[in-house]
Amino acid sequence: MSTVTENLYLLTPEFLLAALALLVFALDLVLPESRKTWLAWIGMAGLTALAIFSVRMLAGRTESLYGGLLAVDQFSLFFKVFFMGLGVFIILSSVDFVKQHLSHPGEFYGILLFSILGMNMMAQARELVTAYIALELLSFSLYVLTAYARGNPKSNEAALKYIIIGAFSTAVLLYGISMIYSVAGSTHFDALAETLSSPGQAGPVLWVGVAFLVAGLGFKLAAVPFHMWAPDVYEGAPLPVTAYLAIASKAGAAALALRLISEGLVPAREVWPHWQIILAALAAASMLVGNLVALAQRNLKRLMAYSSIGHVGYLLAGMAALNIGGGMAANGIIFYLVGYAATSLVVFAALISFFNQTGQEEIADLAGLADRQPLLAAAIAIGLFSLAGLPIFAGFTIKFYLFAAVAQGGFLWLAGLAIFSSLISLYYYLQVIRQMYIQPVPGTAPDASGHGEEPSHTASHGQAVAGHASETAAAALRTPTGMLLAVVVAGLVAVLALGVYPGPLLEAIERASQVILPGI
Amino acid sequence: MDFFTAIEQSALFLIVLAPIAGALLTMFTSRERPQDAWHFAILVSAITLALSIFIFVQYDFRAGGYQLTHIFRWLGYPLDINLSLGVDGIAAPLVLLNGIILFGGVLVAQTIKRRSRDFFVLLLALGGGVFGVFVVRDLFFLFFFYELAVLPMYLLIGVWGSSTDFGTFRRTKEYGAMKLMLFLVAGSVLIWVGILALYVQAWKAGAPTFDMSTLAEMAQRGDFSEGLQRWVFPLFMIGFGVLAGLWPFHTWSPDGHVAAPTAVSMLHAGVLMKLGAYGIIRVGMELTPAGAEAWMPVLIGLGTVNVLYGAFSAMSQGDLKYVIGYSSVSHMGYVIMGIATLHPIGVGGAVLQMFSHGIMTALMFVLVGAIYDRAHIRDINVLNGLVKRMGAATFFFAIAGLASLGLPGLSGFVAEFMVFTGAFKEYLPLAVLAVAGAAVTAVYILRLLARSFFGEADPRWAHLTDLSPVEKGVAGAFVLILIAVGVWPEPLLRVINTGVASLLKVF
Amino acid sequence: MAPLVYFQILSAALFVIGLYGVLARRSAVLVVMSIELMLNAVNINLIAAASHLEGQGRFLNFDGHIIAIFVITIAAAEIGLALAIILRMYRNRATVDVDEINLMKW
Amino acid sequence: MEWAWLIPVFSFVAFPLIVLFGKPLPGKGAPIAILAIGGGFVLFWVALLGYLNVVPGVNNCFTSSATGVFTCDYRISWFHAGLPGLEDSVELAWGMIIDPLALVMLGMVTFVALMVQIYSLGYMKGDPRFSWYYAYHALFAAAMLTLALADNFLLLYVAWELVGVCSYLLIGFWYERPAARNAAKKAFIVTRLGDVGMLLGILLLWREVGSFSMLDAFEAAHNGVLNQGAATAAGLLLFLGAMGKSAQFPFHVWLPDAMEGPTPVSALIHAATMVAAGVYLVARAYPIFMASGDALLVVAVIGLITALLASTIALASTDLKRILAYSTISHLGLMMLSLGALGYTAALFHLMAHGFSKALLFLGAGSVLHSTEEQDIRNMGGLRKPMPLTAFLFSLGALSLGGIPILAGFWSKDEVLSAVSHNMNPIFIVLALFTALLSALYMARAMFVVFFGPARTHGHRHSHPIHDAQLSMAAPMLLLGVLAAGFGLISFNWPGSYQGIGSFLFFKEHEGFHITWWIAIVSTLLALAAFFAAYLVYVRQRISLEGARTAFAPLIRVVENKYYMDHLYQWLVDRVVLVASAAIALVDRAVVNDVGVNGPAEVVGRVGIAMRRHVTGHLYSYALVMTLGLIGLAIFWWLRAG
Repeated sequence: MSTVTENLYLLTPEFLLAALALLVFALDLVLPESRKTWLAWIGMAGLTALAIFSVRMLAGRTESLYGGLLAVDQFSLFFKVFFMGLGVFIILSSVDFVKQHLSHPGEFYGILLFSILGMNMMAQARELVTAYIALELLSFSLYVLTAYARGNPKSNEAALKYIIIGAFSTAVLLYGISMIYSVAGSTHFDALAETLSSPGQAGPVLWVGVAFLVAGLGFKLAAVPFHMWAPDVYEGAPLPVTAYLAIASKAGAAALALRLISEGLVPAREVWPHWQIILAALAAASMLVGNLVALAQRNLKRLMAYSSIGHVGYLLAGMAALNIGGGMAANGIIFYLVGYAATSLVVFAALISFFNQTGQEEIADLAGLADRQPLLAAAIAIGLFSLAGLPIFAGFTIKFYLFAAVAQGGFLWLAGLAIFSSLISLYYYLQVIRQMYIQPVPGTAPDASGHGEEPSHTASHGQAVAGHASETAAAALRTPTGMLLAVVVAGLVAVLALGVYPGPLLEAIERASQVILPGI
Repeated sequence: MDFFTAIEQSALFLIVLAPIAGALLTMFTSRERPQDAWHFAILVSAITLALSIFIFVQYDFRAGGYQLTHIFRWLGYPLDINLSLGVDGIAAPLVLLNGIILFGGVLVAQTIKRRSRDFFVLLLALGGGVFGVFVVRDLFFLFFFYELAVLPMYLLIGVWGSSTDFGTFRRTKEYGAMKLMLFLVAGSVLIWVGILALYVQAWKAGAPTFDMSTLAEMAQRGDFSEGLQRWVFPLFMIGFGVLAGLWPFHTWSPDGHVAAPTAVSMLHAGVLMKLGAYGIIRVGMELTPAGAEAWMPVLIGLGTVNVLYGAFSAMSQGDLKYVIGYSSVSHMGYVIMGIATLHPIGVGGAVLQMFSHGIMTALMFVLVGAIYDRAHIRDINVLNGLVKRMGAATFFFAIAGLASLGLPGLSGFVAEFMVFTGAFKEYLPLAVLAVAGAAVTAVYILRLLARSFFGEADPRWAHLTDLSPVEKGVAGAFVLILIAVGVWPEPLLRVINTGVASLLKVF
Repeated sequence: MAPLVYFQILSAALFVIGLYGVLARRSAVLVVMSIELMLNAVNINLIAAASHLEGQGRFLNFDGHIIAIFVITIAAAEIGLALAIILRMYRNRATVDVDEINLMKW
Repeated sequence: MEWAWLIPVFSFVAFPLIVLFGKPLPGKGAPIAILAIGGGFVLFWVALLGYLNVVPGVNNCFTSSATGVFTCDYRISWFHAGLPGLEDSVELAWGMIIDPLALVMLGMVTFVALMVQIYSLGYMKGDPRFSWYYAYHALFAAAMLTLALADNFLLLYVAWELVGVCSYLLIGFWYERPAARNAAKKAFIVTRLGDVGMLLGILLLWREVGSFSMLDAFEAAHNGVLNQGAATAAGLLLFLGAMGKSAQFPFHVWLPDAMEGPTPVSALIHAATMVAAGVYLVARAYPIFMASGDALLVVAVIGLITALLASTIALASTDLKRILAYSTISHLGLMMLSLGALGYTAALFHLMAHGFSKALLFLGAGSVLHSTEEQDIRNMGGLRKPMPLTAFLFSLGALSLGGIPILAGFWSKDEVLSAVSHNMNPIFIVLALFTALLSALYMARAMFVVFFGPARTHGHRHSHPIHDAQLSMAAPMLLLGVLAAGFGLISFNWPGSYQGIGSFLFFKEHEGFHITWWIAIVSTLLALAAFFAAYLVYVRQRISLEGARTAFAPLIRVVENKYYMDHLYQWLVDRVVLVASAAIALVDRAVVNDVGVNGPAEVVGRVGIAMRRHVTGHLYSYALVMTLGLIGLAIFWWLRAG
């Protein structure tokens, strides 16, 4: 086989994915309105098949394609499977939503599939322009998806803000790339590392270039101070898209950043400590800003946005701790991404189910949810506890691993700060849980029979009756539909499994991170 | 391998697994018949009680050290986290304590009618977490179970608790639950940092691990420099101290009690606060001995403040639960003091005090809960003459009160006496203050007894019924334990002495 | 041949002008156009760098030019998408003034 | 004799039996208690005979060099504090000392307790908590006997606290009465203040000696291991405990209030046995006091002050039981004084004589109360007629304690005064004699007013006729009366081998019977004069006290107000302790909680609210912040790389 055909062969999954997306678009034209759901099933089946196929085809292979533009290795394989798996669950949780709230379902799924293709490419890009193009594929899809609720001015506004700030940051990123190119003469990650560490070439132009690059990635990750679009976009986007943004696009950007930093910055040993400080500073700012501002939120999606900014802070802390021979931090980041994805999936699926039935998305709307729909309440509560980093859920294990890696990488103070901001985050997660479990169902509030909040007291002594919300038929909600239920249950299983038995996953992660940062 | 050896080898694993698995299974009991959940929880907690007794009895105090050990590989290099189990002479009595209190707590939780299924799920999970902390030998899992024990508290208090208006201020259950949770997790922030610091140090020493035995060896070998230990130990001291009610980080505890339902208060004061003290011993003293040595004068000072401050605060409280809550703060002060003496008798006394106070305070909460269930009030200025209607409750409360003020013949005395003894040897002036604190305890306990239980019968309380048979049984059993330990503490002490002796070897 | 730095200064100036536009303009359309300016700054930089590298003998595969073409293409697509969204915005809210586009904040 | 431990155990076993099964049984469990203490009394004789016949060197018996007394010590392990074998670990034992001191206490406690329990059958008849009453009694007897037997300080402390609790329970037995509740609380807390000192003393001894065993401590005190400073400190701390229990100034305030309990309880616990425990403790720990010297002086001074103070108040009191209570305090003071004056044997002799006499007086008073339901002597009078037996026995007790010769109190008091005159500054003997005079005066007053003066029925609120004691009450009184009258006999050197009490109960060396004639004569004269004067005042009413009353009005007010000691305590509690506690509670809520806890939470929340404003909702500000971030990065690089 010639190199070209070999290269093409190795990209088979990507081609197939693109084909799948196109197929969905095509079928959208022919399928009648009532059968559009088929497209979702086709997408999911395709993704599942592709994931399996990729594993079978690529397991154990480490190849560099097109002169180092792309890497088909365990790292990218891991992320490919991860992204496609996520895609399945995101589609699964959006079907009902799309049916109820959005038009043009076919395109929705098609675009979603393209965005996954973008992420797959991001995970295997080893060159800046390739990465940029992949990033743009993802971003374009997200801009469209954000704007998908056409009649909703919030969706519209979110998309506008997203695309303008996105384009702005793209310009910044590209400007950075151009400066790097002008010094290094190449846009390969490894060339970047070489140039950075050769004293003659490294100068203000290169540094500013890398700084701009970092800013561009920071935007994608929504790291402070490049985070401000996130709350608006999360709030305005249709709920499944918000979920997708929070879970998948973040993971995609993180995968890209991880490879870029590992291959492009870490090997430049002389300057890497400076970058570590920058990353640590970004991490600290993200954790604090995200978690502190989240305290003041009332909208669930916005809350999740700020919370995700906080989580990005943790990821960045992990990136700051990357080191040659320090694969633990890379493991930690990947592990964190997976655990965070599983957890967020549970929360978002439950929220989608709630939204589908009530059309509400304020925190206060959740009041009494534990009485109205215990399963949803339990799922959200478990998800939030997990996000706050409490055992026996994934959140605890991933945080412990990541922070241990951060500490081990020499940033004990940063780990401490991360743990502290987890404490802050616990407060607002608990506020949500409080709404669901302690507050009464709205409308059934305090009455004479001792239901609801404590009755007013007149005596100087204490007397109270436990809050009790009656389960009236009007207030009760249905259990989630089969698809959302499946997502919730699968997510819960994953959250618990990662919480108590992460061993097998960590082995896979180690294989992946070995590629970008060999040796521990 | 016969059944017995099989149990023996897996007893520690089972005792952690049983409540957690029980919690999961409880979820599948019928929603329509809440009693099912209760019955199932009784079954589970009875199993854990049996296991805890088995573990305690099985512990060979002559041999000492860690026993019933077992290791489940979990994560390899570079974390080296393993579910490593084992109890020593300090943990074994506490396992027993938790077994007893969990069982008692589940029994008296019969009165929980609303969402009882969820309640037992959380309660069992809490119990499982506590067992976990007592039996693991791995820092990660210790922390894991520690947090697991904390987590359910929020909902247990928030959902099933009660809000109270005290006239000048209010204490809602939300406030109590939130404060408790944030305090405890804030404490765990410090613990976590401390754990990571040790791990990093172990890494630098070439053997990254979370295994506590290995870390303890490294500490003894001098792999953890004194400077490191000096700043890591206070993290553990304050982090775990929060849970132990260490002044000035104690305010979550009384407020938590005021809001919590009975069974939760029992576990909260009975075992959860002991986790804190246990953590200081197990993690702080074992892994950072030099730091412990340097900081103990501070700790014992704080412990003394705890004793006196708690006692004086309790004296002017009007709410039964506040009185007991502050009294717990005061009593935990003895535990802290005992630990801080670093003297075999003092530390042994502290461990015994954990056991004794656990039973005693659980007993008090059973009774206060029973009174509250019936009278819907806990104000000692309003309650009076309860003895007429609730003779059994009064009898049991009087014994608990007497145990609390350190009456000889009841368990509290032996423990406090040992703490005093140890403190007397090491920190004479503070010991004098602590002994005086014991007299203050008498003041508020007797005042409480005189006001609420004895005195003229008030027609308002004429409708109250005495304890139910279940409550009587639980309270009676607790009283028997108090007396048994008070009269013959040797079975507990010989186990504790072994553990304390090997703990203090490094000092 | 003029030194690279001249082009870089030109490009930086262009970039900053674009940046100023983004910050100062209140019409979404003009903001998009300002972004276009920034992207053009990128292109100048790329092409200048490519020829500079050629002068140094480190020029391979027309990298800079190719990148510039990619940038132009993708930027065009981006602008198209942005304008579509702005159009939708205009239909929904009858305004493209970014001052008024703040339903969501804090 | 090694079975002597059964003496308390009988009663210990009786306690739960009565609690659990008492009610349905015939006699509601009282027979169990009485049988138990009766068995104890029998065993006491067995133990006494065993002690007298045992040969040195066997059965753990030896002559202690510290006390010079033939001592038997039996112990079994109780618990180990610290791993056995390690340095600093200590073994605590259930152990008993059998020596004359213990035997004397055993005998007196078992006897008086038996008497009082029998008496109570009649006195407490029909009480709704009859079973509980006997249960407490059984527990008390058990604890008191343990106290007497204990061979180590910890066990002593255990028993010490248990008797305190029983006292608390029995004082507050009629808890429906607020006065009883408060008195019980007060008794417990005040004695506990002293106990703090005692526990500290015990711990101090452990620190110095390394053991809780009394014999070890005594040995150390004897051979100087325990230096004089430590011995003084330990002795004074132990004495604090003794002061609390024995109601010595300034801890005496609880005892008069304790009269709220049933009268038989007052007789047993607050006259004969428990309050004597303080005296017993000092006597028991005598080697330590001896090693100190200074401590003994303190004991003497406190004893004297207490004796004086209490006897003056007794004179001004109008409540029959309180008169007796102050008398008790006064006599306990005398015993302390005696101990301080090296009158070891005298103190214990007086302890017994006083115990029997005072128990008799209380039982007599109980009989009066039972019959008249009246406690104020101003409402009594002429009761000699309706209750002759009670009158006779009460008078016997009063005369005995008043110091009328040949009755028990005379001999013992004489021994005390004699010891004081020999070993102390003359001022002591003068004041002690004055106390003796006062003691005779108030005894005479009580006796004459209640039984002999004119009958005063206007205060009598009851319809049923006043009757004399029934058999179950009379019999114990009679037996005690015999002892009150004749107990003095044991102090003499009788023909044969018996060399008087001093040859049995002594410290270091035998003390023969001796009498200091001038003291005997002076004290007798004083007593007679006092009785005569009281007779004139209260029976014949020849002398009116009105003149004196007006002349000394301010002084009398001070005395009637008990020297304002109660006020002082009340003030301390209300204005110091409770205020401090309220302040701490307030600080806890307002400062520690609201500022220290809620404050930071509030601040964090506000920071969040303030910070969220940076997301303005305007596109350009988003871009601006990103730009600033970029500039920040660039500046960082500039600083870093430049």
